[in-house]
Amino acid sequence: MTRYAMSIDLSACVGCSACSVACTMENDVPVGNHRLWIRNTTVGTFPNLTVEFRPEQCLHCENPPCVPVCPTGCCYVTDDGIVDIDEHQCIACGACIAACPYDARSMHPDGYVTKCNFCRHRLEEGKLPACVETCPTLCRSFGDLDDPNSAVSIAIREADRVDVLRPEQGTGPNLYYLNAPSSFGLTSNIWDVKHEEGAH
Amino acid sequence: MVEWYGLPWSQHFWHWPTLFHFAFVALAGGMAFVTMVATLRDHPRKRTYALITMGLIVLDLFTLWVESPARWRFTHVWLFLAFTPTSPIWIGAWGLITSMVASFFVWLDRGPRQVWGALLVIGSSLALVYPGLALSVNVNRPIWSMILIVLFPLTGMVTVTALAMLFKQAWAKAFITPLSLASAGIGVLYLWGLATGVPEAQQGFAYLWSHGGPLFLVGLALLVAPAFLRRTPLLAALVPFVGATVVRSLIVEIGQHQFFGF
Amino acid sequence: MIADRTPADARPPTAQPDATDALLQTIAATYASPRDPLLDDLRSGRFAAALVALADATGVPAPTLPPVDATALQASYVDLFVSSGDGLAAPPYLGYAQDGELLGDTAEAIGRFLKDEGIGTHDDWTDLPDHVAAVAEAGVLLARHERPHAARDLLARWVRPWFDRYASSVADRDGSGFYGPLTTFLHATIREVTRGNGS
Amino acid sequence: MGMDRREFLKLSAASVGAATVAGQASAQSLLDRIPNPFAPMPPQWFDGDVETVYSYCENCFWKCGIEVKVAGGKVRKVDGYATNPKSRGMLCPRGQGAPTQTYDPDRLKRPLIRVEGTERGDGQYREASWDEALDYIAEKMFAIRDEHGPESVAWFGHGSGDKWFASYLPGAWGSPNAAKPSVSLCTGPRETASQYTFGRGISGHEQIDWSETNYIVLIGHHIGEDTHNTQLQDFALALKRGAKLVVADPRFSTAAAKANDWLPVKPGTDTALLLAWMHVLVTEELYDAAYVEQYTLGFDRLVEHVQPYTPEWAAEITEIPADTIRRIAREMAEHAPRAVIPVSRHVVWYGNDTQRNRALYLVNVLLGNYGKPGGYYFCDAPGVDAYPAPDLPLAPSSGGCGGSTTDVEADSPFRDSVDRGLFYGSATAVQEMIPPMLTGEPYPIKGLFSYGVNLFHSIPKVDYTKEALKQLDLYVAIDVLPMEHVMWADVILPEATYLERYDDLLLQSYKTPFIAGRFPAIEAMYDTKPGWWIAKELGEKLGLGEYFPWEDMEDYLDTRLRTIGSDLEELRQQGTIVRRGRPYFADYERFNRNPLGTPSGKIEIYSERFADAGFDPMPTYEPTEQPPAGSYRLLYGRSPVHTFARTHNNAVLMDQHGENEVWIATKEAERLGVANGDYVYLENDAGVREGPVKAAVTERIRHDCVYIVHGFGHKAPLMRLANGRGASDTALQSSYTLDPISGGAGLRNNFVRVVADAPNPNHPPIKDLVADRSPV
Repeated sequence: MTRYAMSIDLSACVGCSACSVACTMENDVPVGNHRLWIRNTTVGTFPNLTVEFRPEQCLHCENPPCVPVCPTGCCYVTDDGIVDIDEHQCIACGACIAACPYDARSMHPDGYVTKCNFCRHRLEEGKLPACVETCPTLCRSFGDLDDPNSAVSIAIREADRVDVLRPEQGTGPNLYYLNAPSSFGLTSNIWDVKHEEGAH
Repeated sequence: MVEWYGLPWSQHFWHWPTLFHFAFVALAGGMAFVTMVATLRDHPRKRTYALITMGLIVLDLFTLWVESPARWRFTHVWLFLAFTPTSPIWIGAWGLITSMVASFFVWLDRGPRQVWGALLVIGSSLALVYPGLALSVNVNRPIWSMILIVLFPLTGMVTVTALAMLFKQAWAKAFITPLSLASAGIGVLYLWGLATGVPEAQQGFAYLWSHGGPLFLVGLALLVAPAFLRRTPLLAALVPFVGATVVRSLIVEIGQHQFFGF
Repeated sequence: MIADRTPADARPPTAQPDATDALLQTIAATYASPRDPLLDDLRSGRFAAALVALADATGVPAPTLPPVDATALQASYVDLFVSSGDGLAAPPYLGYAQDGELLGDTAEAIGRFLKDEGIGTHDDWTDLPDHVAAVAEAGVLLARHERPHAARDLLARWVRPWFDRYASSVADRDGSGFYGPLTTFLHATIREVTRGNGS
Repeated sequence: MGMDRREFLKLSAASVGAATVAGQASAQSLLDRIPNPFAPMPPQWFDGDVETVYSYCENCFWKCGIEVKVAGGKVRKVDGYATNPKSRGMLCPRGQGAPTQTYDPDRLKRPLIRVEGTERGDGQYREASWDEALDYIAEKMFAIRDEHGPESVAWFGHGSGDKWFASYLPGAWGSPNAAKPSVSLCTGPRETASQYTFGRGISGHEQIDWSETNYIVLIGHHIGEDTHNTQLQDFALALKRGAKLVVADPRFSTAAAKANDWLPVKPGTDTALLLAWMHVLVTEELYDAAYVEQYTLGFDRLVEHVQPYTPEWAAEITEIPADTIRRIAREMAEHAPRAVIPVSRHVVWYGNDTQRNRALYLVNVLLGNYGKPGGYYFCDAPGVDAYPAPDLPLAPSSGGCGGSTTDVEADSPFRDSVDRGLFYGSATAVQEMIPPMLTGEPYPIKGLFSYGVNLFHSIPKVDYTKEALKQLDLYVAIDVLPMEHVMWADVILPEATYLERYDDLLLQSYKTPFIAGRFPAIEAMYDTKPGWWIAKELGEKLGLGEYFPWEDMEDYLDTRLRTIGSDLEELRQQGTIVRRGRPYFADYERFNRNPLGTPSGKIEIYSERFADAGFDPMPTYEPTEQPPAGSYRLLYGRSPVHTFARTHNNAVLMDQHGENEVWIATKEAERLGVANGDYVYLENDAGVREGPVKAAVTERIRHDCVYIVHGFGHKAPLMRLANGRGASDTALQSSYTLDPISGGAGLRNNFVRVVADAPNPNHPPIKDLVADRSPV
């Protein structure tokens, strides 16, 4: 059984957002929605500083909280582990957006929810997702977690430390952050002013 | 310092029309409950109650339709073609439709009354409980804690009882004060639960306090007030109605916030 | 210039021209770049007469046009619809008005609609196929060949949203005294004509 | 005019001439207008058939090879492709977002001529046909030539087509005043320093042997923020391999975040740091003696020259502890020759930049890495003959990212360029061609061609440039977007974007030199033409047709490719033809040839030519001007999603990074009462005020400087998305320090005050500006 997963080596990522723009162009994501975004957080004081360049997107969780809450059943998990939406059944009720601990789902202006689906159309052609293929620092690995020789399995095995976002939510994310630069793992989300509700 | 390229969808996903929906669904659920009791007890006014229930349900569904970005896609039909019992909104949709159908027959005054009563038991309980459930199921948003499953039905009943008092329904006067005080009590319990809960809950409490704490307390005060307003029934009805709506709206609006703290 | 269309079996155009045909004709003439054909119409007063005729047919008061000043007209046209240092007041593309992107779904839909109606664009036309003047002219041809319904449909579904979105910004930004009032007038006329089957 | 029109509306028919009636119509059913909840979603672009065309990207000078994916007659996606040595299948954010510009409604659409009687800068234009516009230009150019001579027309160019407008056409027309901002405002000093040290230039793409090096020292090099695709890939791979990284930068840049050592060096003192490293390498005999013996000249004089530059001396100046300086020098030596200090790209900082770059080269020479694995490799462009055409009357003189220029021959009938004599180097300096427009010294410039050069966002002293433009008889702008400077032109010629045109072969000097082709993916939209067509048509109108003998670009490219046994179709299928390079000394010594081009045939540590010209033969430290109290030095740099000032109307890229922020050190911000996210003004000592710009209060910068990303703050509301967002660093550069050797304009001697509580401009989110879609 295939179990797709992705890993991002934070020691190599420079937060340039080539992945984010490639995703937007590949999937016609409307301006204002993002399936993938970059959060560069600085920790420490001059001159002892650490910057964590961190791309964020849907983690295609092992037990995704967004799937059970969907009233029309249009959120589903494919047999190879991809959390996807059948947009033509979506009633834009926002239940899945509420349930996602990672803000990875957004409302398409045409009235349905849109999210990362690991570029399924590319996987079907045997290609890598757009973000993995274009990454100029080669920090992204993608593949089948059940296959020990897949790129992602190897990357996770060889990493010094492996972290996931909000582990306490119990969602079992399948996007693994490797070699987080700051000593205490992934920087907590510092809700800065830009993020005050509405200051989008 | 945090640099962003692109942004997560961390803006609020339910906008001001949702607050009207939460108010109307409370009334609709409450009214269905009243109709259920009236039907089982063969209360003389059961037909008018049924009519009002249907009216409120239609009003609520219309608000939902207006608020939905998919309003011109008419995809809401899929609500009734899917079987997803783990989805509070699905439960609510079926609850409201069941109440609607049952109320219709009660209004027609035909067919087995006990059956419509039973349907109304299911419909009204689902309709009453689903708003709270729809919020608390999101464990990632600490401000929507589990206790809302109790707080929202209770405040729902407060508003419908207040409405009944305004229309001079005899039975209403007796229930308004206990329901309001119960709601206020659960409200305090809710705040206390957040303030003393896990670190994330406390972070949620701080955020709730800084963005609407005082107003929340005013809401609770309004819910306690009926105990002292027995002599003025009009106020005894309006004050808890406003209090309940303020408390619910604050929780819905501010609760959409989540923290990535870990 | 205008397509030469003389197939033998062309049926004579509808006898009584209704407002849609005249309106589309005026739109096409207005938003084409102000070269000799438009300037001749203005100087000869034919344009003003057409406006009066339209006004009578729909009851919307016709605007008074300023004296004909070719350079002011051309400068204002470029500033509003071609290239402006201040950012285009009204990109003259029907697809853009609805999708917010060029050659988007709406532009493709217009293309399909016109192809189904047997209308294409001239090969020496050097702008996008969903330019407001080009689509309006297609509407004129539709109206003249027993397809007034299609012309009105085109006016309501595609031309009107462009005006809904941009009429006010053209009125604000226009410096020539020609495009602003004229666009406002045409917008009102369109609302009048399409009230029958408002989309 | 066969249209039969009814009498009642005798309009001259639709004067558009757009619509043709072809066949019969089918009724439009109403049914499909009611939304059907059961209908599947409309197909996406990748569901249909997708055609792929090879090209190379134009959204920066790196020119990565791309596969352009076209579906339904519209470009949907560009991706790198594996066989191209530049992209290797990957692209940066700007390359990915570039197609959005082709579909920008604000794009220039057709030739425009400024309305007679209006002032430059009013922005009043009327449409014109290509013939009319080119005739207008030719007529004015002949008038200028008759009155002031051909040299009186200046040609500025940047981008793939700058060969035509900043080299070929000026050479045919007879004007030495052709310049590219990529020389005197960017790479000039490093090229001149390299010419006078190694006798050859640095290639357009900094030939650093990343794959072999183990120790990297970056000085003011912003890898990761200036996403030069291949360089970023090599940098990431080197770090993954375990290479050590040291970054000297007043700001904790992205590269510094990846470094083992961050040296927060005081701005303007990098040369002192380099001299101290030379001191340690020489005095502790850590240098590569054999390499120095075999390849260099004048080392013994360097030994004596660097004696006073002790780490303690440098510590005073740079504020980097002496033992750190000593430790890093030793670590470099330990890893030599696979230790390298890469030269950076934009090097016009303080006016002493040629000497600083020579100092940087000399440290590399002492480590013995120049021409060796792990250091700098040698690379040349692949040789492809030019299209057979008569020799140009004047050799092109604008230079480019890659090399310096040849002098105007002594016996040439044309006068020297107006900036000849202002500095020692032979390249032309674009900013020195502005004064003659006003002063007429040494002779007046009366005509200007600006091809893809943002005059108000690259050349300092913007107000002075605006005054100069007003004196011209003819100013022609050839561009893609109605930038602010474009709307000052007399004639605006809209160029087709890179997805819609052929361009000349990309002959890329690289470790494996290669040839890449650009093939049009779609028809040119609107009434736009490719640069080569404009140059050829204008050439013919100017009577220079003999220099443009090719019929069209396909004939031109095919003829050139045949000289190396290939042809246009083969390149169209492959996209890139890769050659074998000769990267190291060993590759030359095998045929006992010497890659060094200095007169002595050696690496000139001591430069006789500099000594003769009165410059320091070996690099010295000249202190730079310090900001007055209460002012900060204005530093600038790159955003990974923007290129210069040209991507600021690109909706996708602006949605990623919509306005620049000024970095202010936390302590300074507290003193100024500025909180993170507040808006402030930046005011320089000439009184120019920029902003409001958002303040980013951060620990990532020294206390004596502030930093903003270049390219924002577009003034007169340029384009809907770009207008008024952020602050422009160029506008704040009211002065520059001319480098007497290379002609580079040092831009980092400008100081600004931070004025708190500016009003919040509340910029609407990009998505609202793009289309006011119905509110969610």
